[in-house]
Formats: sequence, structure tokens, C-alpha cells
Amino acid sequence: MLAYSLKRLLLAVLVAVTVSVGSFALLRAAGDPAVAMAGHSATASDIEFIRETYGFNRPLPVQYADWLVKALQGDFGESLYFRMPVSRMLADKLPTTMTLGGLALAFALCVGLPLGIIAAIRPNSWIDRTALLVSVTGQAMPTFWFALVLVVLFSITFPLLPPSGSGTWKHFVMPTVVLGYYATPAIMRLTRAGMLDVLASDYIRTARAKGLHPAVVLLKHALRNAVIPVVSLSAVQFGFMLGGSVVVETVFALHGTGQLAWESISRSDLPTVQAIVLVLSSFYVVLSLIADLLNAWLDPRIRVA
Amino acid sequence: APAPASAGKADDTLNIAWAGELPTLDRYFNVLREGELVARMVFDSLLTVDPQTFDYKPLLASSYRFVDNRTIEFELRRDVRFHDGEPFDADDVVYTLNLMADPATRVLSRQNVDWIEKVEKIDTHMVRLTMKAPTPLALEYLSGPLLIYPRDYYSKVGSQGMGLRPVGTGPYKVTAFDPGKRIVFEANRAYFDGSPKGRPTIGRIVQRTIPDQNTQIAELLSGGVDWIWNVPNDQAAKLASMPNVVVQNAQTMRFGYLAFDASNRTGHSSPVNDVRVRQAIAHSIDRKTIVKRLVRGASEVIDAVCFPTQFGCVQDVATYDYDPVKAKALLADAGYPNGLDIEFHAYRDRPVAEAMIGYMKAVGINAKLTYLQYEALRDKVYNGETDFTFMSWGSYSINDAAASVSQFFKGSKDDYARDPQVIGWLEGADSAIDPATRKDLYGKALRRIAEQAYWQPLFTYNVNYVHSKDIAFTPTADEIPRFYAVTWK
Amino acid sequence: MIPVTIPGPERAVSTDAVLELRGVSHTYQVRRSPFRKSVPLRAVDDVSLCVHRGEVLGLVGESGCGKSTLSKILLGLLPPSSGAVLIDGAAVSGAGQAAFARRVQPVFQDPYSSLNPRKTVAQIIGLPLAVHGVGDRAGRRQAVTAMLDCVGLPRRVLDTYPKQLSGGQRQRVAIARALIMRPEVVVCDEPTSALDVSVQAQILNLLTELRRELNLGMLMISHNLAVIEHMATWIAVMYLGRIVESGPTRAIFERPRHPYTRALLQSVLTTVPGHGIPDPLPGTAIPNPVDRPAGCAFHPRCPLATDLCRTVPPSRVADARQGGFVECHLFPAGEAEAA
Amino acid sequence: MTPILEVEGLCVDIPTPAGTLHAVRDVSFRVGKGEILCIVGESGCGKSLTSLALMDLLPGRARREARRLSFAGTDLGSLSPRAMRNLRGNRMAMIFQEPMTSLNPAFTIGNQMAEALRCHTRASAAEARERAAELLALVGVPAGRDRLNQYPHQLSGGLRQRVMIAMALMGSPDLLIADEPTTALDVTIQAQILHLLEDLRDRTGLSIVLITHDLGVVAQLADRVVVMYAGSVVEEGPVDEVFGRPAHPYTRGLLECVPVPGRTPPGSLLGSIPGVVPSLIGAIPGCPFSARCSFAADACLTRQPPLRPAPLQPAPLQPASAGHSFRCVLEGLA
Amino acid sequence: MTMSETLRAPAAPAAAAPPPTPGQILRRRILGHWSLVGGLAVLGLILLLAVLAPFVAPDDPYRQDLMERLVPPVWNAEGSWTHPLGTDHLGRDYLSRLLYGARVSLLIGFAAALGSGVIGTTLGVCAGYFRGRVDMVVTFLVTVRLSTPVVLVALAVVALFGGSLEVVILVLSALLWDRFAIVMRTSTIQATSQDYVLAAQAVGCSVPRIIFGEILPNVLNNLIIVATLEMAHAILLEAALSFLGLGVQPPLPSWGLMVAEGRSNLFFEPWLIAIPGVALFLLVLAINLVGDGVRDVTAPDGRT
Ligand SMILES: Nc1ncnc2c1ncn2[C@@H]1O[C@H](COP(=O)(O)OP(=O)(O)OP(=O)(O)O)[C@@H](O)[C@H]1O
Ligand SMILES: Nc1ncnc2c1ncn2[C@@H]1O[C@H](COP(=O)(O)OP(=O)(O)OP(=O)(O)O)[C@@H](O)[C@H]1O
Ligand SMILES: [Mg+2]
Ligand SMILES: [Mg+2]
Repeated sequence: MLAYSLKRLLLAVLVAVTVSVGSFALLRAAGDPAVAMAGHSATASDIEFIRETYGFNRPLPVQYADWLVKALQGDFGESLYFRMPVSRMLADKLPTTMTLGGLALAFALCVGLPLGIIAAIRPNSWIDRTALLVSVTGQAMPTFWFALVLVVLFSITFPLLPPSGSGTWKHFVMPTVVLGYYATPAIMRLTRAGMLDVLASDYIRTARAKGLHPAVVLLKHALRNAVIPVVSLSAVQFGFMLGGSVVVETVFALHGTGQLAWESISRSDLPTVQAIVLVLSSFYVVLSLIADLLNAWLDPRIRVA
Repeated sequence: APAPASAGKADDTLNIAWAGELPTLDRYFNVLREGELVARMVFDSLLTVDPQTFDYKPLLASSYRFVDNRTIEFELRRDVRFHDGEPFDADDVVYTLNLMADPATRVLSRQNVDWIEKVEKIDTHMVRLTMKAPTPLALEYLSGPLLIYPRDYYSKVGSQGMGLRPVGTGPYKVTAFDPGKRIVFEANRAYFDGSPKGRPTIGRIVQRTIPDQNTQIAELLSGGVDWIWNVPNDQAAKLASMPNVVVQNAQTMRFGYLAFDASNRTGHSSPVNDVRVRQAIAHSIDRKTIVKRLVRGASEVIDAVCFPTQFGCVQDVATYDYDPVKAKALLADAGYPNGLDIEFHAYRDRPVAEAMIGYMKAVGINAKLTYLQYEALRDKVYNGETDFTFMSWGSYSINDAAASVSQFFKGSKDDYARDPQVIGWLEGADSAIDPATRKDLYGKALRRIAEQAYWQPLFTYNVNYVHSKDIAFTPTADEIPRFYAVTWK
Repeated sequence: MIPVTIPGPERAVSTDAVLELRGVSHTYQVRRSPFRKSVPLRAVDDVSLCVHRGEVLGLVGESGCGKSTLSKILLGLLPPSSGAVLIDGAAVSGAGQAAFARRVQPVFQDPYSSLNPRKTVAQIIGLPLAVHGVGDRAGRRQAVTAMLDCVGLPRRVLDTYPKQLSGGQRQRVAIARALIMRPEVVVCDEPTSALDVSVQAQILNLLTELRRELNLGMLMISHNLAVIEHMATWIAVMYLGRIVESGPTRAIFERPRHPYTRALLQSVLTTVPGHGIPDPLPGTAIPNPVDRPAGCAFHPRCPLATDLCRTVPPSRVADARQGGFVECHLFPAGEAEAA
Repeated sequence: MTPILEVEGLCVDIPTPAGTLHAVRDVSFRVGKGEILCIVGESGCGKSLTSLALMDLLPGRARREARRLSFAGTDLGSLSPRAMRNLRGNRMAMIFQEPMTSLNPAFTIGNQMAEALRCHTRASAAEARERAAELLALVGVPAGRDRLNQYPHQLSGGLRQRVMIAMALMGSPDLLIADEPTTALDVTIQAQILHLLEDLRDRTGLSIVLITHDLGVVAQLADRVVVMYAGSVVEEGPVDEVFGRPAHPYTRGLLECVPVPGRTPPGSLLGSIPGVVPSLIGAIPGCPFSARCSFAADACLTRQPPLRPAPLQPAPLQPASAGHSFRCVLEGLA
Repeated sequence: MTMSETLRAPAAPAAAAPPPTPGQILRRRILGHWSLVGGLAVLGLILLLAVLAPFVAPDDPYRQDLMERLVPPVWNAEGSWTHPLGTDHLGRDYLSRLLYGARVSLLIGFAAALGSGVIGTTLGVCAGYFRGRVDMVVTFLVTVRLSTPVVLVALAVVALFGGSLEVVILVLSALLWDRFAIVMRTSTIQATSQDYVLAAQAVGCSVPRIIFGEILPNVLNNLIIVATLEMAHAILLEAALSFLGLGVQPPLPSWGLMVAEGRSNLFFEPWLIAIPGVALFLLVLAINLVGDGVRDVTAPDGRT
């Protein structure tokens, strides 16, 4: 168990490092940080000076190693744009994005799981078809379009919810629905497929043969086995939502990491982008590790025999 | 209707929104226009410009006088205190201006401070400023970008501290600042009487950054914010008919232009190296229709590469009217009878860019658009990588041709003309004191630029200010909304 | 009586042994859970066997004892961890793979998974011809048609897909595919255990006929001893990767030596009522191939196990009279001869 | 013997896109107390559906119909789902073919066994575990108490099948339905499990319906046997009679297909039944076996004869009521 | 019985009606699957219109007329038949742009699915077939890919190279291969464990022959399903990029771009965003329905 966890951790670190190397290379190709830092009216010598002071003239691998060592100590450098420690900005913005991601995932699970279960219990019924429609619509609607439609509907036509900001729970309702709805179809389908598989399995027949109440059969025997793949998927989805919340955060002016990343990309604010990519990818890796452990708990076959 | 957390008039809070993210509130270290709005609320400079008459008026100075054409003496006000209670005096002026003028400080807009040689304290309420050379724009700078900071505070917290918790003398103080997200202003009840800016009337102003235009409008319509700007004309026109909304359109000092690589700076010879191609492009675009139908508002077509009200911005330059036939002829003459392909860069006003591409296409010029973020495009321009760009320039709201034509044609990083003649004229104009000489030299430069079509000036911009009926807001031509002057109706 | 030889290094290999295994072992690395280290699993342990022309070697043993692994090694699909596969006395190397494939062909257990569902019967049966570049298209089709007749399938199935065939028909297709290259040895891994009794009989009959007609050597793996007795000329009994007893069918059935063989024989339930249910091996000490018992691997289940069995692995004892061998402490070398 | 289970005219229909599949056609049999009844037949002949129909566990779309379906005097046909649930796992229990997949991998053996008792009685968790441990000992699982905390994947196939049997016994059933309980097991293990079943019957008077396609198992274990073909019963009777003197050509054909050590000469050709089972969709005119029957006459193609008593056998003379009956126009096979 | 008798013994009686061939079954299943038929119909229609755009479009999609800006569609009181769907902010005929836009959107979908499909399938099949080290490397790559925030990388790349059709397609291809790899890996492992692959190996088939002849045909339906999903995904991602100003560049019309452009008139000319939005929705919906349909129809016991 310990050896396994260590190995997974090593893999996680390796993945995060690979991603950050990739993004480092990409971002360096994208823009000269010295030029970005020097700003508007800098002269060539200003830029040269910045290169010197910040070490942008060193070989890329050296710069990367330097960055990584500092990053591991929690020091992501200073934002070129905001001129404040990136770690502080992340501490400020991550909670918003995490809240949004968490809520959206919860929404997707709350909608996707029951729909998937019901659809599996009554395949081809009207519920199944409705669930299918809901999921297909979710997949086919551009996020920003959906977001704007909601804003028009619930902030202007029926002024129930504030269109933007992050002050109260009300502010999170629409972003959650938009982001969560995007993840719902996958979860619903996987639940449905898993449930269908499990319901057709021998041990469900055994459970029924014992004379158990159908609800017990469903919720105890079937669900636990059916959600195992859903757990892994949720980790992937959560990771995706953290990275993919740019559009939602932009529309709803949520000021999370997604929007920060996007603005930082366009401002060539490399340390910020770099840090966000590293944090998001590490986060994903940690999530999938958690998903693995959760699955091990759910499925004793994976657990220590 | 919803009751947003802070709902307008009832609790004396003005909610405003814009898209820009201010990295810091230290004005010397941000260049965004929104930074200027904040600066005017929080800080004061020695002088100020009357937005209507463009006259210079004393602000922190109670009076000033030119000792000679390189020296000004300022008599300072005695009744001014910074937000932290520290009294304002000569030390603050001397400290701030000398610090910012020092190249080691690396303020972002060097031209604002470069001309200052030194500032000396004469007594507690008297300072003397010495220029490196006679500077025609000196008063312009002193009444805008050169804000006075409290010496004790700034020397203690530095630019970072100031950026987060600014302390100035202005009509509003900042009580909260989440960078890129939110700024909360509180009226400075101790603001000095007799300031040309007037005393603040609204108790609290909350600014939020809302990146998406639609969301801004939605917030306005739902009462979440009271004031937004830069609303596209199509929307503004429709918003004007809404019951609780006021739309005001005002011209700005910003103008749009096409810049060509006339001197082959990219090194990969492009068709626009040829003046005839540049002229053809200029002739191919129907600027009048674009202005009338697309840009609309108070905008107008311009022909010289400066804002018409700017000092020295002569109008008797070569013009390129919409004439596709002539454009085609010029192209054929330049050796492109079958049209040509060209890379085209832009960073704003996509519809205008698209419209121009449409016009060019009609005469056989296939402009392939690369649309970039401003910062990215600016870097490309600085690095000499663009053939043909659609840009805009706001002259830092300085009403003098030095802030426009001199900015771009004096051999700087963004000078793609590199015309020694023009450079010579402009250097002369920028250092001369005599208005007539300056005007003559700018005129020469402008005419040469137009004739060579180094740039094709397009039109002046306009801004739509959209706000709730509850407030009285007066737009100004310099594109600097003055929130301290806003009042409840 | 069929001339038989003891495979393995003890006796000279008779000339008609087509396919031979010498001291072959195979070890898998298995990981029982992602949280654990992988451990070696000795699926086949020092096995020597040979298949003769026209003979059927029957391999029996319980599930997981390594029968399929052994057959894969014989087919050249799995390189043995140690030991050698010989064909006509020559070791098979990588280069000889194609030639090897022409001479040794498999018939698998499950006729549902052994036929590619996306191919027609003609394509499936003709695949070996196509791979080895035998003949042209028309020639191949002719050969396939002939083969169909040979395995008793109507010609109209040529262009149908496996889905449209019954289990028995599919198994015939699999046999046709195995035989089309005229191999000398066919390795049948439980060829009838997925089939119904009535179909099983058809397939067994077909295999018997083909063996006689084509003088095929055959390795027949089955856990159905009745089938093995019926088909095989020589039997090898496998337990946890080792051949524990081997000999001519008749001799094994009449005088089984190894307690495991005896238990297997006892477990056969015949269709003649009245024998009752035997209880051959009481206890539930199911062997764990990853964690082999010390000494004789069978000792935890053996009713006759002694202390010797628990500590010392028995050695292989040739049994001249039977022409086979047994690996059991109950039969020390001398006694085996005498028994 | 008083029958514990009486089945008369059981039919199972499954609607399919191609038409209604009549999987079980008018099946009748009865099981006496303490009797082992085996149902044999080829794959797909409806054995499993028959057993599932008894338990009311048919897959969703399948429909059950019967003239009479009575268990220990209760009419199963008219029971509410709730009452049926109370019977299931309590007085009638079932075990399945695949010991590997029939236990829920996510729960411990103990949990799954206890649950079987606790959903029918008010037994406490401790009591249920106690009984589980006892039953594990009964079915020969060594160290049963420790095994209660183990997960199914930690047990071998034979052990799992024993656990399944123990679990079925949790509610002290009167009837155990076993659908191919040994098919997936090795011969030696199979013998053990069958031994166990026989032993249970002897000790507790349990009635068993055992479904299998292994004629050897039937021959050695069954008291009575039902031979099914294409959804209907073709022959039924005491196992000695049916296997000793099969009356239906299909039964005889089946028995000839299996080599008997010592009786069938090695290497000889086995008897075989040519052809395949007819499709069960729609009605089958005549005898379903007629297409494969070497004795088929014209009459067989139009009409299926009713189940009728087999002709009396020579000594020891048994009355026809002992119930060896078959369904064929032929007057028994010599 | 003699041998010949045994061999001639009929293996199957002459059935009354021959069982339907897989082709027939498939056709029956497809036709009985309403959502698949519907999806195919819509997709086919869009494809047809896209191909025939030059013939059916009423106008040049690039011809602008600033005097005729924002003409509403015909169902609006101010609309006219000259521009059935109205005109956009530059006075270009919206219907024509919609038709030409279909080409671009479909092209992006197809090309991105193709590109990512080639990458993902190659990786997945190799991992599934060779297992061991190859599998480890591929799994690692997939994890890396999954832990890369796609949208951010897409933004960065496009911000670097500027948005253009080629760049967008390349970026999407390079980013959307993970699901192909995962699904292909599992399907290949599944297919490889089938005895027919063993049989092919025993016959002496070369590795490419096994992969292309035995494995790929059997995993093809999974491939199609993933391809449709990714195609839809790519089209939507392009729309999201367009929203952030980084999709294909004007004046080239893509539906995503049209939606993004129409967004600035969201409140007062909602049809500008609704028309391409609905088109986009229908397209993605149709693709998804087709994907689902293929899954159902090719599943062992498909829903009927
Ligand atoms: N690819 C593999 N990787 C790891 N272990 C394997 C592999 N294949 C088989 N084994 C293990 O090797 C042992 C022998 O397996 P093999 O399939 O040869 O048995 P078998 O005798 O054919 O069994 P059965 O009668 O069930 O087919 C088993 O314990 C099995 O779990
Ligand atoms: N859920 C179902 N849907 C459709 N047909 C079914 C279903 N279950 C069984 N059948 C069909 O009903 C018939 C009888 O099936 P059943 O499972 O009872 O056979 P069996 O005798 O148990 O066979 P086996 O020996 O293979 O278990 C078969 O033809 C089968 O194809
Ligand atoms: Mg095997
Ligand atoms: Mg069955």
C-alpha cells in the first residue's frame, strides 16, 4: 500500500513536471518575458537590463530548473503584470475556481447520477429518453451561449439572480449550472451504462433471489459497483472543469484562476500562467490519486487482498 | 427587482464596471486608461486642465510662474492633507517628481518625466522645477500624469504598497482593492475646498471588473451597476430607448489608423513597401461609410495622423478618398494588376477590421487577418514583425501633436517609416518653444506622412457612456470620466 | 499396441515424435492488486512432452494448472522462460516461426471468440493460405471449399459470418482453418467444452476421423476424463504446472499411480445410474499457483501424504512397464518397477 | 411423497423484435419432499428460465403463465410481489452457475450472508453472523468464522460455491433450486459440491431442483429427471428408468453421445444427433425434435403428442403412476 | 458408421428461411433506431448544404454592404426575402454565411477528429497490443494529456500563432486524442484477448496484419463512436475559442465565430446569435445522435 502510494506519487510528480516543462517551453516560445515585463515604452536597453536581472538570458533548462525549485517551495515568482507574488494571487483566486468546480461537479453528480440510475432501471422508457435528451442537449450547447441565455432569462427577464460577481451563493447558481451541465451528460451516461451492466450481473440476480427489497438491491448492491467508473470520471471532469472554466468565469465575471490564466496568457504574464498550469495539473493528478483510493475503498478487489 | 448587495442611491453607493484589470493603483506603473480614472479620483497633480476650455488651472499648486523657459516655480496650497492625515507640502512634490524622473525608478511612461531635470524645495510651500530643455508640453504633463505622492508613506511602502493601498490627496480614497477584481472608493470628506475638481458628493463608489460586454449590460439592466462605458454603438442605440438608462456619446482623443511597413523593417519585402500600394489601400477603404454606419456616434474621418484638436495638428494634408477605380489603377501601376495577398494584424474593433478587409477584397487585396491581444500585437510591432496593422492611439489625452505624431515618427520602436526628414522636423518641433515654429514643423511632417501614406488615418473614436438615470454624469472629450464630479439626481 | 516412448531426457526420442517439449518452464509475473508487488507465477514447470504423428496426447488437470499456457508454448505463441520446443528434433527459433506455423495449428475452446466476427467463413478459413502466400485467390477459394467438405460444412456457409453459425458449425470452421495448411500437429485446447453433448460428439467424431485420415498428431486438452479416455492414446496429468503422471491411456485408467490421478478418475460421473457421487478429495485446500506448497505440491490435498511429502519434492520415476512416469513419493524408483 | 412444488403448464414467453419467443412451453413436473429432481437438456432449451420462473426472477420482458404453480400449498401465481419476496430466499432458495460472479465483489461474505437472513427475520446482526458461521461449517468451509470478513475474490471457486449454498440455506428453505451449480468447477470440486447437496438432502430433508446439462451428474445424483427439448418436456421419470430405458429418441440420442469409460470402445465413433435445435420463436408445428429424429414419421411433422406414461417395463414391474412418461408417437424404443 | 457418413452428416438442417446476414440485421437495426435516423438525416442535410453552398447560397458570403447592416430575418416584421435570414453587422447575407460557415465548422470537426483519431488510435492500439513498456509510456502520455488544461493550452497556442483555420485544427488535433487512446487501448486489449487473434498469431500473421486485419475491424465501431464525440467536441471548442477571440479569423465564417460575433448584439438582435447557435446545436446534436446510434446499433444486444 505504502509502496503503491509512493509509486503513484512519483508518477504524479513526473506528470506534473512533464506538463510544466511542456507549458514552460510553449510559453517561452509564445512571448519574451523581458519584453512583457519592460512594458510599453521600454527601450532596448531596458529590456536587456530586465533580461539580466531576471536571468532570462540563461539557458532555458537552467531557468526552468530554477523556477521549479522555487515553485516547489511555494514561490511561483512575481506576476509580471500585477507585480505581486503569484502565490498570493493564486491563494486569492483558487478558492473561487475550486468552489465553482466543486459546485459544478456536485451539480453534475446530483443530476447525472439519479438520471442515470433511473434511466438504467427503466431503459427505453420516457424517463430514459428524457435523460438522453437532457444529456445530448448538454453536449450540444456552447457553454457561453447557454450562459448568456441564462443571464438574459434569470437576471433580466425574471430578475432572480445577479448576473455576475462572486459575493453570495446566488452568484454561483448560474455558473454552477452552466459548468455543471456540461459535465452532466458524461456522468449520466456512464452511470446508466454501469448500472445496466451491473443490473444484468449475476450477483444482482443473487441478491434478488435472497428476497431483498428492490431498493436495497439497487442502492446497496448495484450502485456501489456502478459508481466505480463514475468516480474516476468525476476526477477527470473536475480537473477539466478547473481548467475549462475560462469561459464561464469570463461571462460571470468570477475572477477565478481560469480567467486569470486567460488574461495572463494574453498579457504574456508567464509566471502566472506557468503557476496556474502547474497547480491545475498537480491538482488533477492528486484528484486521480484520490479517485484511485476511493475506488479501492469501493472495490475490495483493488484493495490489499 | 433584485436588491443587489449595494443598491445605488439608497445607500449612497455608485456601482461602476469596466473590463480592464488594473494591476496596481500606482499610476506611474500602470498604463491602462482605467488607471487614469482611478488616479484622478485618488490623487491630485500640481495643475489640472479644464475639460471644457483646455485651460491649465492650479490644483495642488495655488499658483505658478515661468521663471524662464526652463524653470517654473510653484506656490503650493497650505490646506491640503493626504488621506492618511499627513499634510501636503513641498517635500512631497520634490520627493515625488525627482523620484519619478530618475531613470532608475523605471516608470512606465518615460516621456512624462524625461524632461524634468530637477525639482527643488524653496520653502515648505514653494518649489522650483527645472527642465532639461524647454518643453512645450510641460504644463500638460504637470496637469495630468504627474501625480503627487506622500513622501513618508511612499518611501515606506514603495510602489507595491501604494499600488495596493494608495494614499493621495484626491477627492476619493481607496478603502479596498482586489487587484483585477474590485476597487472600493470612499469620499474624502476632508478634500480641500476650492479644488477645481470640486468636493465629492457620492459617499461610496464601487468598481467591479466585468470582462464580458454582455454581462456588463445585463448588470446595468438588472440594476447591479450604475455606470458602464465602451458600449458598442449598436447596443448603445438600443439601450438609449430603455426607460432607466441614459446613453451619452462623446468623441475621444483616440483615433484609428492603418500603419504600413514603408521602410521594410521586417526585412521580407512586402507590397506595402511601395507607396502606390499604400495609397491604393488608402483609396480602397470607404472611411466615410464605415464611420457613418459602423463606428457612428461622434466619430469623424481624419486625414492627418493626429487628433484634430491637438496643437499642431494641421488639416491641409493629402487625402485619400474612397475610389476603388483609382486604387486598382495604383495597384496595377505598382505591378499587381491581379491583386495581392498581405498579412494584416489587428487587436480591436474586429467589425471595422472585417469591413476594411471587405473593402480591400473588392479591389483585389486579400488581407489575411491575424487578430491578437493588444500586448501580443504590441510586442510584434516593437519587434518589427508586422507589415500592415490596424491600430489606435489615444495620445494619453494630451492635446498636442507631440503626443501623437512625435510618438510614432521619431524613429522609435514603432516607427515603420524611418523617414529622416520627418524625424528631423519632429525633433525640431518637440524642442521648440515658439508655437508658430512648432506648428510649421508639425505641418511639414504631417504633410510628408500623408503624401507618403506611411499611415492611413481612419477616424476618431467615440465612447458610449451608459448609466442609470439616477446619476448626473458629464462626459469629456479626453476620454477620462470624472467620477468625483458625478452626483445623484 | 502403439509404440510409445518416454519423453524427456531419460529416453531417446523416437523418430516419429513431431513436436517435443524439453524441460519447458514458463513464469508469469502477476500483480494481484495495484497496491502490491508483482510476484512470479510458475504456470508451467519443467515439462517434457512429445506429440507423435497419428497419436493423441491427452492432457488433463484442473483449472489453472497451466494447460493452456503449455498449449501456447507448443504453438509458439509464448516463448518459454526456459527449455526448448523442438520440431522434428530441431529447436524452433524466431526465424522458423512461419514454417512452424505451417506444421502446428490450434483449435481453441470457445468457438465464439476464436472466429473473427468481421470476416466471412471463407476469409477465416483462407487466412493461413493468404498469410503464407499459397496460391492465388481462385485457388485459395477452391482449397477452402474442399476443406469445407472435409469438415462437413455445407458450401453455402462460405460467405456467411460466424454470427450466423451454430456453435458446432463454428468449431468446424475453426478445425477447417487449423487443417487447411495440412499441419502435422493440431493442438486442441478443450475443443468441446463449450459445446452441447450432442454437438460435442459430432466434433469428437470429426477429430477422430481427421486424425486417422490425415495421420495427424494431436494434443488434446480437456478436463473431461471420459473424453480423454475416449480420444487419447497417451495421457499426461498435470498438477500446478508439473506433469505428475504420464503414460498410455489404458495403463493410466487401469492402474493410476498418483493419488491425484486416482482422484480425477474417481470423479468421473458416468451416465450409468447407481454409482453414486464419489468424494474423492475431501477438504478444500485449493492450490494457489503463486504460493506453491513446499515438497510435493499436491500434499495439502493428498489423503496419503507423509512428512516426506511435505518437505521434499518427489522426483520423476520412470515406470517402464507402463511406459510412462510418475512423480510421487509413494512410488520410489524401485517400487514403481515392481508394482 | 407429498409434493413440495407442483408445476403444471408453465409457459414463459419473451417478446423479441422477431416475434414472441416461447422459451418454456407447457412444462409440468412435481418435486416431492426430500427429492432431488434434475432438469437436463441442451443449451437454450429453457432450463434456466424454468427455474427463474419458479422464483419469479424472470428478466424484465419475460412473461410467466401457468395453470398451476404451487409451493408447499401456496399458489405462487397469485402472490403479491411482497409475499413472493418473503418466500424467496426464505423458504425457497436458489444458487447459480457462476460462483465467480454470483457474489457481490464489494461486500464481505458475512455481510452478504447475514443480509439473506435479516431481510426475512428479526435476527440481530450477531445472530445472523452466528448462523452464517454455522452454515459455513455445515457446507465444509474450514475456518468459517474468519471467512465471514473476507471478500468473494479472496476465495476459490469451490469455496465460493459453498458460500453460495450456505447463503441459500440461511433462511432454512424447503426447496433449493440450483442452476448448473457445478458446471464452472473442476471435476474433483464438482464431486465435492454434489456430495454436499446430497448430504444436505439426506440430513435436512431439503428438496432440490438441480439444473444441469451433464448427464453424468443426473445419473448419479437425481431421484427423478426431467428431459427438456426446445422448451418442452420430452421425457420425465425416475432416473434409473429414464437413463436405463430411455423412451424418447432424443433422450436416447443424448445418452449415446457421451462416452462411458469401459463401455464405449476408445477411438470409436460416438453416436450423434445431427442438426440443430429449432428456433423457439413462434409456434413449432409438430414434434420439435422431428427435424433431427431418425424415426420421424409424417405424423411427427404436424402434431406433438401429449406426455404419456412409458410402457411398462419387465420385472420388477412398476406401476405407471411411478411417473415415467414421455412425449413421442413411438411406442418406446427397444 | 463410416467416416464419410459422419462427415456428410448434415451439420445443420436446411432451415426454412436463411438467417439474416449481419448486413441485413444492421440495416434493420439502423432503420429501427429513430434517433440515429434523425441524426443521420440532419447531419446529411447539413453536409449536403455545405457541399452545395456555392449553388444554394443566395449571395456571396463575403460581400458586405454597410448600408444594409443588421437587417432582421424574414419572419421579423422588418425582414425581407432579399435576405431570408437577415444580414450581419457588416451587411453580409446571413443565410449565405451560414451555409458557408457549415463548411468551415464541418471541416474543423472532421479534420480535428481525423487528426486526433490518428494520434490516439495509433497510441491506443500500440499500447493495447504490445502492452508492457509501450503501454506504460502511452498511459503516461495520456495522464499527462489529461492533466494538461486543454483550454489553457489551446488559448496559449492560438495566442502565440494567431488564430487561423489551420492552427485551430492542429491545436484541436493535438489536444483531443486522449479519449481515442483510452478507448482504443481498452478495445484493443479486449480484442487481443480473443482467441481469433491467437489463431492469427498461430497462423504466422505479421503484426501489422493482425492489427489491421483482425483488431481494427473489430474496434472500428468504438472508433466511430469516439470520433463522433470528438468531432462534436472540436466544433464546440472552436466556438469557445471564437468566443475568446481566438478561433478562425474573419471574414471566414464558422458557426462558432458567427455565434461569437452575434454575441455583441445579444440583447437587441438576438437572432444574430440564435441562428448560428441553433445551427451549431443541431449539428452537434446530430453528430451525437449518430454516435449514440452507432453505439446502440453495433452493441451486442442493441436497443431496438
Ligand atoms: N497472461 C497471464 N498472466 C499472468 N498469469 C497468467 C496468464 N495466463 C495464465 N496465467 C496464470 O497461469 C496459470 C495457468 O493458466 P492456464 O490458463 O495455463 O491454466 P489452464 O490449465 O488452461 O486453466 P483452465 O482449465 O481454466 O483453462 C493460472 O494460474 C493463470 O491464472
Ligand atoms: N433475457 C432474454 N431475452 C431473450 N431471450 C432469452 C432471454 N433469456 C433467455 N432467452 C432465450 O430463452 C431460451 C431459453 O433460455 P434458458 O436460459 O432457459 O436456456 P438454458 O436451458 O438454461 O440454457 P443453458 O444451458 O445455456 O443455460 C434460449 O433460447 C434463450 O436464447
Ligand atoms: Mg485453459
Ligand atoms: Mg441456463
